[in-house]
Amino acid sequence: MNQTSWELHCPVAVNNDSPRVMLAHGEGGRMMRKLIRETIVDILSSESLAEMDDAARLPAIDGPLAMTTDSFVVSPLFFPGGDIGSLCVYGTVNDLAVSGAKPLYLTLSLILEEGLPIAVLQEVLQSVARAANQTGIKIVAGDTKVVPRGAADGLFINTTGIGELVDPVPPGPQALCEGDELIVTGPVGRHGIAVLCAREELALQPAPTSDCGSLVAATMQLRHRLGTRLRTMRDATRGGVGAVLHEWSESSGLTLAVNEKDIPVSPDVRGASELLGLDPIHIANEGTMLIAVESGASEDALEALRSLPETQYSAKIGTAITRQATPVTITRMFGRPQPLDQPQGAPQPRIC
Amino acid sequence: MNQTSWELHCPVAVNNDSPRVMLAHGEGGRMMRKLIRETIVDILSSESLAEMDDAARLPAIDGPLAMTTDSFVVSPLFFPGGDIGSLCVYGTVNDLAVSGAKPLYLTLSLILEEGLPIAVLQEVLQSVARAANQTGIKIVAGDTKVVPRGAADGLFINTTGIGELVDPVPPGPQALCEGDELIVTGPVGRHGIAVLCAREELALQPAPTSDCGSLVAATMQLRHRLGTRLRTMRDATRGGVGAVLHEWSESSGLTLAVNEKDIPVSPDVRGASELLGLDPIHIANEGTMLIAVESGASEDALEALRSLPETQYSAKIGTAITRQATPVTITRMFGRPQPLDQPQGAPQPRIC
Amino acid sequence: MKYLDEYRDPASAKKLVEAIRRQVTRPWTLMEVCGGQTHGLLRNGIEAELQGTVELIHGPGCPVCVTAMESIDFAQQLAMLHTTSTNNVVLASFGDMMRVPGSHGSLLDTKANGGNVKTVYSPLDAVELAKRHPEKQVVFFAVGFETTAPATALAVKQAANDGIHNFSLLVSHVRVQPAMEALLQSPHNRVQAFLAAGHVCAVMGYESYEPMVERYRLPIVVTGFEPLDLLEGILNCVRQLEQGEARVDNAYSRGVSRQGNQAAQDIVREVYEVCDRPWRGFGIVTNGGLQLNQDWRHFDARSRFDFIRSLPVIEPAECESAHVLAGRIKPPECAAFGKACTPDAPMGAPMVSSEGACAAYYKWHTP
Amino acid sequence: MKYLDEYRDPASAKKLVEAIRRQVTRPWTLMEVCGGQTHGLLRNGIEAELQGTVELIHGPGCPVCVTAMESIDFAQQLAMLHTTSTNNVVLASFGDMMRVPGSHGSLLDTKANGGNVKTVYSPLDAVELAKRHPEKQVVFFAVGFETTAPATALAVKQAANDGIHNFSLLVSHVRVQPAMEALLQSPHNRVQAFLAAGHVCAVMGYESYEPMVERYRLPIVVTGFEPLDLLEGILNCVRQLEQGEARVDNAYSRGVSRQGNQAAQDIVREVYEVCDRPWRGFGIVTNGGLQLNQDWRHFDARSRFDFIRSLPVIEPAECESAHVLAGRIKPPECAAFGKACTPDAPMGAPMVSSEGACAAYYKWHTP
Amino acid sequence: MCLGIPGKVVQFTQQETPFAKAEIEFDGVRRVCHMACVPEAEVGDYVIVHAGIAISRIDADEAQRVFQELAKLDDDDGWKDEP
Amino acid sequence: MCLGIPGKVVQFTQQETPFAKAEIEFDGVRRVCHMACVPEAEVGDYVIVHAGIAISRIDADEAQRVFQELAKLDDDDGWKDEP
Ligand code: SF4
Ligand code: SF4
Ligand SMILES: [Mg+2]
Ligand SMILES: [Mg+2]
Ligand SMILES: [Mg+2]
Ligand SMILES: [Mg+2]
Ligand SMILES: [Mg+2]
Ligand SMILES: [Mg+2]
Ligand SMILES: [Mg+2]
Ligand SMILES: [Mg+2]
Ligand SMILES: [Mg+2]
Ligand SMILES: [Mg+2]
Repeated sequence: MNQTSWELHCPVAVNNDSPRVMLAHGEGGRMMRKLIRETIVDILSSESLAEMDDAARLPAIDGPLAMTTDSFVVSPLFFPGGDIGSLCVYGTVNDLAVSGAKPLYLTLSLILEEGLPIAVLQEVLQSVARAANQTGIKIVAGDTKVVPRGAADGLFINTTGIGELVDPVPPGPQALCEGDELIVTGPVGRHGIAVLCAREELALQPAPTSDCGSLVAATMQLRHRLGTRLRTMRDATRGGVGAVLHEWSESSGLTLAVNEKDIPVSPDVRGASELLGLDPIHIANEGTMLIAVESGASEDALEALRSLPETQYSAKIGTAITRQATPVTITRMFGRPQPLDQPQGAPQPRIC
Repeated sequence: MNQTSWELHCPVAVNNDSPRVMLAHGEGGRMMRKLIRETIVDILSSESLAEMDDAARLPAIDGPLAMTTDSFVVSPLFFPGGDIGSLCVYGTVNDLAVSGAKPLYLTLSLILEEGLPIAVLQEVLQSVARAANQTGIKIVAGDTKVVPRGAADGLFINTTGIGELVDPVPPGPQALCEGDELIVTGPVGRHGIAVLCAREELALQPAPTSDCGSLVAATMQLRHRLGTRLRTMRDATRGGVGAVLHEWSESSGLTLAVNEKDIPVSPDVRGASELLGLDPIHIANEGTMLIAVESGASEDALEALRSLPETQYSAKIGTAITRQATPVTITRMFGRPQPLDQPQGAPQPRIC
Repeated sequence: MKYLDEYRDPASAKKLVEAIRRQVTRPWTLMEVCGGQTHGLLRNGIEAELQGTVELIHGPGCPVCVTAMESIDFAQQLAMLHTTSTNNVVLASFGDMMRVPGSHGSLLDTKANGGNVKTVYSPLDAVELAKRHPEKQVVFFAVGFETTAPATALAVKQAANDGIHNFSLLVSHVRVQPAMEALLQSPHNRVQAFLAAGHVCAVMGYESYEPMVERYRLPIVVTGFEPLDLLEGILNCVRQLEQGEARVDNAYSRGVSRQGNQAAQDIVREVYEVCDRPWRGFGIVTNGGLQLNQDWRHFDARSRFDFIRSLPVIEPAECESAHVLAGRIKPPECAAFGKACTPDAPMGAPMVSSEGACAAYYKWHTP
Repeated sequence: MKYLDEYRDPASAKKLVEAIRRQVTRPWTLMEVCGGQTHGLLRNGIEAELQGTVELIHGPGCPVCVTAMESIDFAQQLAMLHTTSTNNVVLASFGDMMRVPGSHGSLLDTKANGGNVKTVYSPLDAVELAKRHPEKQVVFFAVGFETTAPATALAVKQAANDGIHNFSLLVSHVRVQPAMEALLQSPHNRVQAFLAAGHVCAVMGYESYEPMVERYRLPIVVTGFEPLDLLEGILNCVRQLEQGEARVDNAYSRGVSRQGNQAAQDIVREVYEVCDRPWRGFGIVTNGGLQLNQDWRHFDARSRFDFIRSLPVIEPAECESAHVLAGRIKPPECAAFGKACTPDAPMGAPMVSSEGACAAYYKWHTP
Repeated sequence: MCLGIPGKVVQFTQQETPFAKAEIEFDGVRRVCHMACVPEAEVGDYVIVHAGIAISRIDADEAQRVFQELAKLDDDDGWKDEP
Repeated sequence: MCLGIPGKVVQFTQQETPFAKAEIEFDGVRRVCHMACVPEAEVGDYVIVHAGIAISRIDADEAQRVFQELAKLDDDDGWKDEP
């Protein structure tokens, strides 16, 4: 009546070709502890992280602090010149550095999309470790969350940093004075163009390269050389140099006047921008800053900056002047200052 | 030949019924500055944020620090008993508090999905502001990113906190001794069950309620009352009380023995867990902690805890004992210690 | 909770254990048919408490464990369809099936690889899902014993009634009794009495066991899943065995009647028909499954998506789950148990399901 | 960059401005037909530099600005289809169209509301997208003047050649010359000479302007988009006007010939045919558009998705863009300009497009 | 695959078969479950719910049986074979 | 809608019409563009690219015209009507 066969074929799980992040990696159990211990802590080799406590315990810091946070959502995760791992370290370290602080401690919080290959995570973390090493910041606490496939775009990272403010702290954009000189520390728009080209599969060759990098050495050089003649510094990230100019104008109540021809643009960014109808002054940078120095100090500043390879193409691009009808002006071919608009929305390739 | 009509109908943009987050809100331009100023800073009313600088400048802190980070990816954003806004404050504040620190400063980093209604963002931020107020932590720096629709699940928040470690700092789980007593500060599994029921649209009535709340007062009471008799504290978040027991066993090299009947479970969690085939001991809490106290100190600890409404149902659930074959044991009906497994993966409703 | 807590009373449980201990003169071998019983016996320490009295071996009654690999492979192909065709299928499943390995990983792996997989608590919830998402094709993965078949049958009836055309079933239901008979026919059989599965019997009754008892001369006692239910059932078996009796008895009479649930059986009969079905570890079990009958075949995902070509099933050959499911060995006797095979990295289905014998041993067995 | 930088030389530009200034005896009114010209004139400060010489008014030549609201509404419905049906449409568009308001917000709003909208650089990239995603229906929003029509025509040819069936076009192409004639016929016409659009002419040539010049007795000079190109064209117009001449001249001879690009015209003719088309702010322009001809109609998204019912277009009535597009007023003369209407919260299309006259004024005009 | 939980019928939300539904209480929570298979169940009864449908009405008298047996075990260590 | 950028033809990646393609250089970057509309273009020529296809080959002689005119403006402020 019942012809069941008794051969022994057994339902064994076959492993996936490449291991991927599963929701279970974020649920506080064995798999999560294994991932943290064997992938994250191992690569970052941080003692505080290894304790896997709720909070890192840090020694006392003398003097006032700077604290900054950024989430990194760059897509694709890897782009010419960098990746989300180096970016998330440099981004926060640079924010501390331009604020006048010595970067000390960093937290690293990962949001992983279910299905992310573990190998990708490892590569990103190796990049984090290298950048942290290079900039001398210590990763002291972390967090790992996994969200269902489709609820994130591969991998998001938040880094939060604290640093010690070192005298003299540059007073900031509200202290800008008429006559102050404006310097950009490298060709503009490289990061934004690199990421846009990588993301939109525009198939440009050679692929434009991001400027993703540390500004710690440059800020130290400048502070050492200029002392109190250094007014303010800002890494010109989202919105590019244009956005920083608008913010500083608002803070200072002055008009900032720049010359288009003085603004350095690399040939790849130039070509890509023309093709896509974009203006590099409004495109993001990730290792390039705008600085303002006291009138007459720009030569010293440029000399200091040009001694470092990462800021060798620094250039003076303009001056702070009495407030005009327009907050930011740009001089193009006729030598006549024209309004520089604020960027609106994401740069999108256009054919008009 | 050409019959073009000349009536004047003009292509005016009609506003959406409810304003939503657009990609442009994350691009560093006017729209982003407006969102930050008029929604975020206004609701959080934080001075440091209002400066919109790269980094907050904070006064010197005496003594050693605690620093902790967490990203919050809860879905849905609003659940009975809380929302992502209160959760992201309590989560980090509690991590500082259980580490023995006085919470001081918080950073708040938002990842917004394109299309998120601004009204939702506002409601979340109001909740952030209330929780920050209640726990006395100051929000000093922030960040806002917008990702394309489908690249995030509405809203993710990272909070990173620093606090001042206050003597005597509880030594931590590696200091656990045989005979130490284990206390849980409220009924277990409430947050996880509340969120699961809300997310999976299980339509349970009344919807189970999260314990999402602050542990600052409870930790202060305990420290005040017990001093050095307090061994360690841990908010039993992902993986629930079960995960903390396993971590502590690993840190201390001891076996932790608990009694099932002593573990408080609320009727809604009980009903939902039976229905879904889950074990509350492995379900997340967000305002409930496990603490270990010196042998004999549990009466004092319970008295201190029961004086606060949020920890009034605290109960002693077990003891640390010499290391056995199994790291964590649970005693069920026959009084015989059995192994308590580590949770694996996300709790999923099951019918087996 | 009423009808739960009182059946977990420690004092009563101890009394029953003592009664069993007093009755037993030989180490009788009892099989609990259902994984839910295994779960109850191990989680509550009953199996340990009965050491030295009866031997409890774990039956094939975990439908998750016995669902054929080919069905899981097909479910995975359905969930991935949206990536290669305009068929935007969502595969809805009980949470239990999510971690069970097919030829190429589990449904959780499929999800991580971009498949549309959604966990539901009830097949009726999957119908609601289809209603809310007319742009999708919702396929419910209908696994389970006779206990579960009424719910899936009701789901297609609901879909038909509501005119929901984007709903279908991938049916892999299995029937317990043919598997029990297969075990008894096996040359390796050690089972001397069955603890029959309470909730299967809630639907099917136990009348149909009576011919089995006649033929094989062994006691069959229907039990529930709470400690007192299980202990009462064991005591009943032991008494029958000691007295040389062989009867079908009902130790779960608050939920089970001899004829079972007529309304539930009617619904199942309206929608399904008996068929042969491959069981994991057993091969094809004659009459071992249910399939949609002719009237309802248009709700069958296999015919709706008949352009999907079944891939060759990859049957690996290390784990001993066939022996475990047939009660010939206990999980710790498998060389891989707790070493190469753990709930985090399961080699076989019984280590995956929370009802699976290997998982139950891994979690709750005191070594 | 070669062929860009030399045409931006400040010294040469100044020389041309001076020459124009020397020529002018009356404030001639010139219309630059194309938004790209408007862009070049304002961004580079030429319009300011020429203050007191000629008056430059801005023509209808922004295809983004003149695309009918109904087309945008249809595009939005396509992008939302996947939420209500099994048609998983991706609407691919040039970045330019993303912020232009339809009856219910822009395509960016549609995206924020869950619509499938993807920006591409080239219609050929949309064909690639369709190739990579056989599970989707890719619809390319084919807007633009004669400049762009060869690219979209080539895209359908490529799709047909590669057997890509999940690709189609939502065609909203417009033709410049009928609009220029419409302007000249208007009772409000103030235009005394046209700067014809260089890249339209690169494809179409300028022979067809000759009858227009005869009929309306006004100079038409083809120009490029770089400062020297524009200034040379203006100087040419002014000279003709001052001398009472009316000729078609070509100030963009490095890229434009009298007959235009025969290969491009052939491709366009192979795929498209002339049709009447509603223009935003103009109403229906006779022969004002292109549509797929009978041989290629099967690539028409409107027939492929013919079950979509067009919603009533909501034509609001505040902004003066009809006057702006027809050159009757300049953007700052609109009461909303820079107040209720800004690029962040545009009331009309010309404030949206980076070529739109209102946006160009808002960004670059020195008040 | 047979997790079945006892719950109390609180009220019917739909009466007509085959899609009758009722609110069932499980300790601190209630959920609407399908009642097609327990047409005899009334408000106040307990039913066993599996995968969202009630598969059995609990017989309150039979539910006492094991305790009666236990009482007998106390008395005489006897065991009645017939329930 | 008529952003057109001059670029230099570097090499053909596909020769056959109508889907001929070539790598075009724009300052620091190159992109493969469709060449169907410029069958006369050769490697080394400049073409105007719009939306991914070349719509015109640049005439190198004509490109000098404006500068010749400018030179004449220097000389005599004259303006030749015929190009
Ligand atoms: S322990 Fe693992 S490998 Fe061994 S029989 Fe069980 S499932 Fe198979
Ligand atoms: S400024 Fe705005 S409202 Fe006025 S015409 Fe232009 S687009 Fe319309
Ligand atoms: Mg920052
Ligand atoms: Mg930053
Ligand atoms: Mg910065
Ligand atoms: Mg954490
Ligand atoms: Mg994704
Ligand atoms: Mg933390
Ligand atoms: Mg935490
Ligand atoms: Mg914690
Ligand atoms: Mg930031
Ligand atoms: Mg989403």
